[in-house]
Amino acid sequence: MSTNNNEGIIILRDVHKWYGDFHVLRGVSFSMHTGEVLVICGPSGSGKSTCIRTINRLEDHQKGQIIVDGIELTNDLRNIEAIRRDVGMVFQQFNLFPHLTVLQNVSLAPFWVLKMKKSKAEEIALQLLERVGIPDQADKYPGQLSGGQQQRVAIARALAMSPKIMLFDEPTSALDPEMIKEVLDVMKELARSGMTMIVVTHEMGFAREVADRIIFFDYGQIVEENTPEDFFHNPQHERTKLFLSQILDY
Amino acid sequence: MSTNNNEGIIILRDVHKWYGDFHVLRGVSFSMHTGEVLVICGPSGSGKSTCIRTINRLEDHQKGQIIVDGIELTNDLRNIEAIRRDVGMVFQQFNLFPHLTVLQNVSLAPFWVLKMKKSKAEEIALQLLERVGIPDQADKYPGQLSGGQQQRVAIARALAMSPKIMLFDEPTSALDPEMIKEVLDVMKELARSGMTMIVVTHEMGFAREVADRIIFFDYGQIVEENTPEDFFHNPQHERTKLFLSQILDY
Amino acid sequence: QTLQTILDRGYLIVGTNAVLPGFGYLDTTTGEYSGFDVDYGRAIAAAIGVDVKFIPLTAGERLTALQTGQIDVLLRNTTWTLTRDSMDLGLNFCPTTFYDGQGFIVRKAEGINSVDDLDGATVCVTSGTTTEGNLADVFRAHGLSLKTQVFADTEASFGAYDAGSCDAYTSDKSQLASLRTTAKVPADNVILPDTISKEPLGPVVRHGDDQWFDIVKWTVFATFFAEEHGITQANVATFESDNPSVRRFLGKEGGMGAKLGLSEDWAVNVIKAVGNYGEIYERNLGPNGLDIPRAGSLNALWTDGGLIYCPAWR
Amino acid sequence: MDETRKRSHTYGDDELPPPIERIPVLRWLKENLFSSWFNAILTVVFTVFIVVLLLGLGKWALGARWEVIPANLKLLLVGTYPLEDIWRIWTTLYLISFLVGSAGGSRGGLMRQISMTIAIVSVVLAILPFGLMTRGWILGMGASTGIGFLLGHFGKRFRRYKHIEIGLWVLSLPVTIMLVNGISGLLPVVEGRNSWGLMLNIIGAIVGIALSFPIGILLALGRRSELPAIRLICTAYIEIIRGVPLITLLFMASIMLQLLLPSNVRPDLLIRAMMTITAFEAAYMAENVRGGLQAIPKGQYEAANAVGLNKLLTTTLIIMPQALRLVIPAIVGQFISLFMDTTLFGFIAILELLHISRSIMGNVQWRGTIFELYVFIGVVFWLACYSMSYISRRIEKSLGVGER
Amino acid sequence: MAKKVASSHSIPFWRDIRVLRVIAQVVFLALIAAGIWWLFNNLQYNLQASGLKIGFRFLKNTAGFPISEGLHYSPTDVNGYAFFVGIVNTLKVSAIGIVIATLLGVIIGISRLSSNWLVKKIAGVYVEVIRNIPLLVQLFFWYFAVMLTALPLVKNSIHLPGAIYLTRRGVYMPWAIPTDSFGTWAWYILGGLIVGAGVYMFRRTQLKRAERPGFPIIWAGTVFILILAAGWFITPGNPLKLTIPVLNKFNFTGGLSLSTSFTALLLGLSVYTAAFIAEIVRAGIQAISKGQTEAASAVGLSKVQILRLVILPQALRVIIPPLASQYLNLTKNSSLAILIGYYDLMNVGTTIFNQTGRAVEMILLIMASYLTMSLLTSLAMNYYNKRMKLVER
Ligand SMILES: Nc1ncnc2c1ncn2[C@@H]1O[C@H](COP(=O)(O)OP(=O)(O)OP(=O)(O)O)[C@@H](O)[C@H]1O
Ligand SMILES: Nc1ncnc2c1ncn2[C@@H]1O[C@H](COP(=O)(O)OP(=O)(O)OP(=O)(O)O)[C@@H](O)[C@H]1O
Ligand SMILES: [Mg+2]
Ligand SMILES: [Mg+2]
Repeated sequence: MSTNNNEGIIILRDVHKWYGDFHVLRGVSFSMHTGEVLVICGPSGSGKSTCIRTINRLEDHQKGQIIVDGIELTNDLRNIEAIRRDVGMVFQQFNLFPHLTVLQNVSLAPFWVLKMKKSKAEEIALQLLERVGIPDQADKYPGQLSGGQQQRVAIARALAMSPKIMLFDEPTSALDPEMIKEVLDVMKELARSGMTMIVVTHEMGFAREVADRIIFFDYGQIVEENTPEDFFHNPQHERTKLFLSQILDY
Repeated sequence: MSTNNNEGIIILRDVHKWYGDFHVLRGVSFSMHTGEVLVICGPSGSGKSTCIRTINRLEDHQKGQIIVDGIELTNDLRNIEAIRRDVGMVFQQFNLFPHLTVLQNVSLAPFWVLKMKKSKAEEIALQLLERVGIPDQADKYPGQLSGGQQQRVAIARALAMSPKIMLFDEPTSALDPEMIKEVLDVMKELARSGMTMIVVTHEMGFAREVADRIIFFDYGQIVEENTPEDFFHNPQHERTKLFLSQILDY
Repeated sequence: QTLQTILDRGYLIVGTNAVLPGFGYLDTTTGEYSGFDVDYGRAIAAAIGVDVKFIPLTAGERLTALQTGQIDVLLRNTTWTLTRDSMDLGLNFCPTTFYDGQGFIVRKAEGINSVDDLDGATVCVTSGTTTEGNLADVFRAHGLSLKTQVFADTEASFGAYDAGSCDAYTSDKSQLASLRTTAKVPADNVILPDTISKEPLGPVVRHGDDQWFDIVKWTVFATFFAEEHGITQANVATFESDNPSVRRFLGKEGGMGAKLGLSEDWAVNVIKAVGNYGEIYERNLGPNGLDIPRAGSLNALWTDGGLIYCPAWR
Repeated sequence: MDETRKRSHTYGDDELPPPIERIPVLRWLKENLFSSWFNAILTVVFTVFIVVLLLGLGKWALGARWEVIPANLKLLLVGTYPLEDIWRIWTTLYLISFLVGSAGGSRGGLMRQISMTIAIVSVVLAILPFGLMTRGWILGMGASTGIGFLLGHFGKRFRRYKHIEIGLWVLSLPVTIMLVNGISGLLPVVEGRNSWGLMLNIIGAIVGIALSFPIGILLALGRRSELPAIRLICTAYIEIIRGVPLITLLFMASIMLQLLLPSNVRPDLLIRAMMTITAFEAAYMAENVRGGLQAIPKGQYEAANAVGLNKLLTTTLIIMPQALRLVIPAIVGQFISLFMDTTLFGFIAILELLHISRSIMGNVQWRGTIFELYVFIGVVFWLACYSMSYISRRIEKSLGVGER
Repeated sequence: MAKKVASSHSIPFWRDIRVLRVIAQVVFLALIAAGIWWLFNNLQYNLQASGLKIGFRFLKNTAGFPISEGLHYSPTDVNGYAFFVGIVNTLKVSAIGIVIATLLGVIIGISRLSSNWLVKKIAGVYVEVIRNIPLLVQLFFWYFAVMLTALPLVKNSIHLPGAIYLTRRGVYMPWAIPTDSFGTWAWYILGGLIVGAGVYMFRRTQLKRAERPGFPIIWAGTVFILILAAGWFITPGNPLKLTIPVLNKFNFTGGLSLSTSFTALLLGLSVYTAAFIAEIVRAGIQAISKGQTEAASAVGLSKVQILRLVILPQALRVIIPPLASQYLNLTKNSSLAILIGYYDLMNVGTTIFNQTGRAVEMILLIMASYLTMSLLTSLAMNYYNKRMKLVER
């Protein structure tokens, strides 16, 4: 059900996780190459978020192996720090720092974690804001931006650490319909530039267009792993078919 | 720009409303026949919610005329009570009563307002819960239900007063993708049964399928009023086109 | 070792009362302490030749302040009782400087002449003193019914009496005399003749430092001795006598200072600083002060029938 | 919003101003006082009540012996602080009004208003019939505010100015205390315990808040720690302290605290009282801060972690600034109650304002001025506390708490 | 690349999160323990140096001081009992204070939301004034200024209708005391309660069967009162005797007397706490989201119904926990009684300490008493919160 490629930039091998008695991840295995774009979808509560959050150890797993860029995720403090530097993450609720300006949001980590000079960090931040299309908002506070703009700042913030991998957890689901497009466009551009990306999303149009592979999750397991064409036009599992019918009906 | 039908079950004539100095509704006029399904869409903050909330006088208007089922909305307390009985409303955030069970939520108003016997009220409530597809959840509390289930309870609660008109204010925008369908299905069924409905929504699939007419709102005014076919395939205004392109791109 | 601590520190710390005119009183406008107890504090400081610092203490705090070494000597109208003097509390009482007794103050208009007339009366008391216990004892002994109101400080309890909330206020008689002067109309109040308890007041020190105990004890005796021999603040510098005791007292012979660990002229310094017992009494409790008659009371010299008596100075 | 307005003109109709009421006063009366018969009755009853109350108060106020206040003003405000040393208090006041003025000049906004208020109040006070010296001193305060203001106004161009300002603020507390208390050897020491009056309440409150603030933050973090041992101990401390009245702790400070310290450490009662109130307030402060921490969404921690910030950086750069901003009102409330709690110092024979006022009442000359003195004290506390909570509401607004 | 993968066995302990956590806790505990040990050591040394001993035997010694408030007590009772009397007095003033403060606070809190501008403003001023003046100042004001200065002496007391006398000695009012025949009448009370309960049940089932809303308590109450009245006529003699305060040589006797300290303390605590309760009530009502009111009015409920069926049941959940902590505050604040001469546990406790010199023991006892009250309250609150928690997924 999963590729067992040792050369992958991300490798998950039979990952299990429990919340108390509740078995959230029930043996997840997959691996990814550099530059690949993976879309994860599945019903609510199926463990999609949990799964990608184990990859930068916002959650720890209790069984199995996760190897990111050659480093295994264990309780070793240094490994965790190293991996967080390599992996950028964008959240559904943006989670921008509301007390800092946009520029400070983006330049914070390069300054404090990478110990860059302030001017250098800000220069990089400005470049990234340009890249996501909002260079003119640098001095505003997140609260003054629209949802779409906020999410683009969040992407810029994650990119500021020059990560090798980007994780997106339903980046558009808290947005007004009008703003979804502007964020997806940024992500599309990012994918084209060769970034390795895992995206949890229900935007099937985006998946179809950008994904190299789609994983369908249910009850903490990978039910189906497929190319976009096959996934949409020739799904293997009943569960997948049902899900697609619900999502795509209207 | 608006029909001026005196026979309508809902008639708005040049309705204006201010919040302090802010002019929210700037001359809204339209009317509806019994059994008609009207969809209102438009960008965020354009006054859609405010507009339908004036119809059961959750907000008062300061200029113009609103006539619902032959009764004009004024400050007369009795009129307001009569109209609230005729008009059911479903909110974006469900607004169920968290301290009451589902059955109590639905039977509360028939018991206290219509002075029905408790058993009668509960019988009706159970029928309605059946109609919205969740008869087995009657004794749970709202907090124990999924979003889609909660919204269906909210619909049942509004229906319990046997209203002539139902207002829906973005009923699906707080829901997970999978649950949207179950709520829309209930609404579709309701529309088919001949209920007069005003629905504020961004679900264009639903609008296309169910609406008799679509109104596009911007800056407190009706920009375009059209049949679904023309609205989607042949919009009149630039603003509408822009909006549609943003919504429908993926 | 207390003496050494004081000498190192450069000043003596005395715990005293700040709100009892005549005994220990802090003038809030000048910040100066005055009173009978305060003078004894100054006397002790003079004996060892250091400055003195006063710390105002509430009735509740005073014993622990001494026990924990926060003060060197307690001079706050503290009654000598067995419990307090015993191992239980770990204190030593120096010779009594003022023999007091508990009494009552009442309003003249009420027509009360003795304790027995107080049946059913409400009595105001300050807590943290021996007074509460004495009061209960005497009412029990006389078979009277009693109602009390207890306050944390004297101002409050006497104020409540003065406002008419109680029929009587009970405390040491010296204190009653002092408080009467602060009543709304002093003349409207009388102190009952009954004395219901023994209240010998004097300096208190900690157990376990006999040298310091001796110094304080003999400082008090020095003031007695001076009065017995007519030595006063004015004449002490030039006082001449052939009496060997007096010569020893003046430090002219005998090495009495060394025995206490003090300078030879320590007693002279005491008298220079505050005068003899009679002068101290006169200054604070005499007609210009609280006006507590001395003649015929226990506070008169033994030669006049009182209890003020100095042991042999040798 | 501007953008909104501009674009709205694209669609025909101009915006109309809201409709205007014909007779606003009558309408206001009807809506607010006589909207129903029940309301009408209430209005009448309460009007009568207020009128009677005000008349009674007015009558009493006219006949009261207010002279007790000016006659004892110095005693009430600074206790028995020696007259020849009173310049030290003025100096600290000048220092602080200078700092406020400077902040007003360099930052504007609320600080500007506060410095204006100080200047105006000092001019108004100087008109009152105080002694010539005092008037001079008071005017000097207005002047030092003004000087500070000008300096701030022109100084803000220099990049370092605001940093220096903050440094001075931080320094001002120890400087104030050293000036007021004295430094043995240099300035004669004036003991706080029996000679500071209202100043004691103020300094007690400021020291208490300044010390309990950092301790409270640590306790709050400890109580939220994921390490059970730390959490347990911090929780126990907080709950025990909050479970007993302050007065019992003061009682303990005055009687038992010495027993817990080495025999050569015998701090003065005032210091023990300050230690106690700090320990006490820290527990409450911790709960306030914890409230702020709880309000920070988990997403903020996650986002900070995800960009690679470690625990310390996450706390200091991301969480604390937001949490503290949220609890400004609670902290000011805390400060207010701390200030009010200093009146309990009187219980352990420390001569703070309330205690001093009671010795004035005990003075034969001022018999029967009990109402006047309590009204004065009440007004002093009320003015201080109310203006603090007013300022906190203003700060809250200017920081935009709850907006976003 | 696979070889680069570090296996979990080779983590050096100083980088292993799990080990670091344990170390941090151990170090912290060690520091705390050292601190406590240090304090304890000092205590022991100081006690020894000053010749003090710790022990609670003194509680069995005769108290020897009077208490004239609360339970029956005489100076020959032991210290332990005296302290108990103090605890009961604390509970008494707190309990009555809580009732008054709650009533006053709820009224003021609701007034702050009143549509009447004047009422709203007065309530607002009350809250702002009372909250910003120290409680101690208010207590002193009530006690020294109002009770001891403004009220007249016993001889010319203020006489309110119904034989209520206000004096500097306290408040005196008529009171009913049971007579010999009270025992018989007590049976009627019991009977009334039982019958009343029966009526309540009956009426409730009746209403339920009729499926109508209604108030069975009114029926039950009426029946109860009727039975009491009947019993009063039937039993020979009056079961309760009214005693009216009469002025004696020193004071009023008979009737119910509330001492000055008690009255002042009660007034001060209730007035002060009411201001805080008012804010809690207001915030509680305002905390219920506007959506709830809107949804309720959208289904046609009237204003009163919305309040009763939707707002109050939810608001109470928000209100009760902070309310409980106000009750606790009131209880803790009652310790200020010592400054105005009421015999609460703090006052009696310090008196015992002064009589016996047992500082450490008495402070511990006093603190333990207050702590017990707090802990019991928070236990009750936790239980309540658990029970009332809205059911969630
Ligand atoms: N901290 C937690 N403690 C206990 N259970 C949790 C916790 N976090 C998540 N869960 C449960 O784990 C399951 C998987 O959660 P997860 O957030 O990964 O789902 P998801 O697929 O991302 O769903 P969604 O589409 O709603 O975001 C859910 O059933 C959720 O209730
Ligand atoms: N109580 C209020 N006071 C002041 N302004 C308000 C209030 N309620 C709404 N508004 C403003 O009125 C405008 C219209 O609001 P409304 O909720 O009707 O918009 P909407 O079209 O429903 O938007 P959305 O799609 O976000 O729900 C918005 O700009 C909003 O900020
Ligand atoms: Mg998720
Ligand atoms: Mg809306």
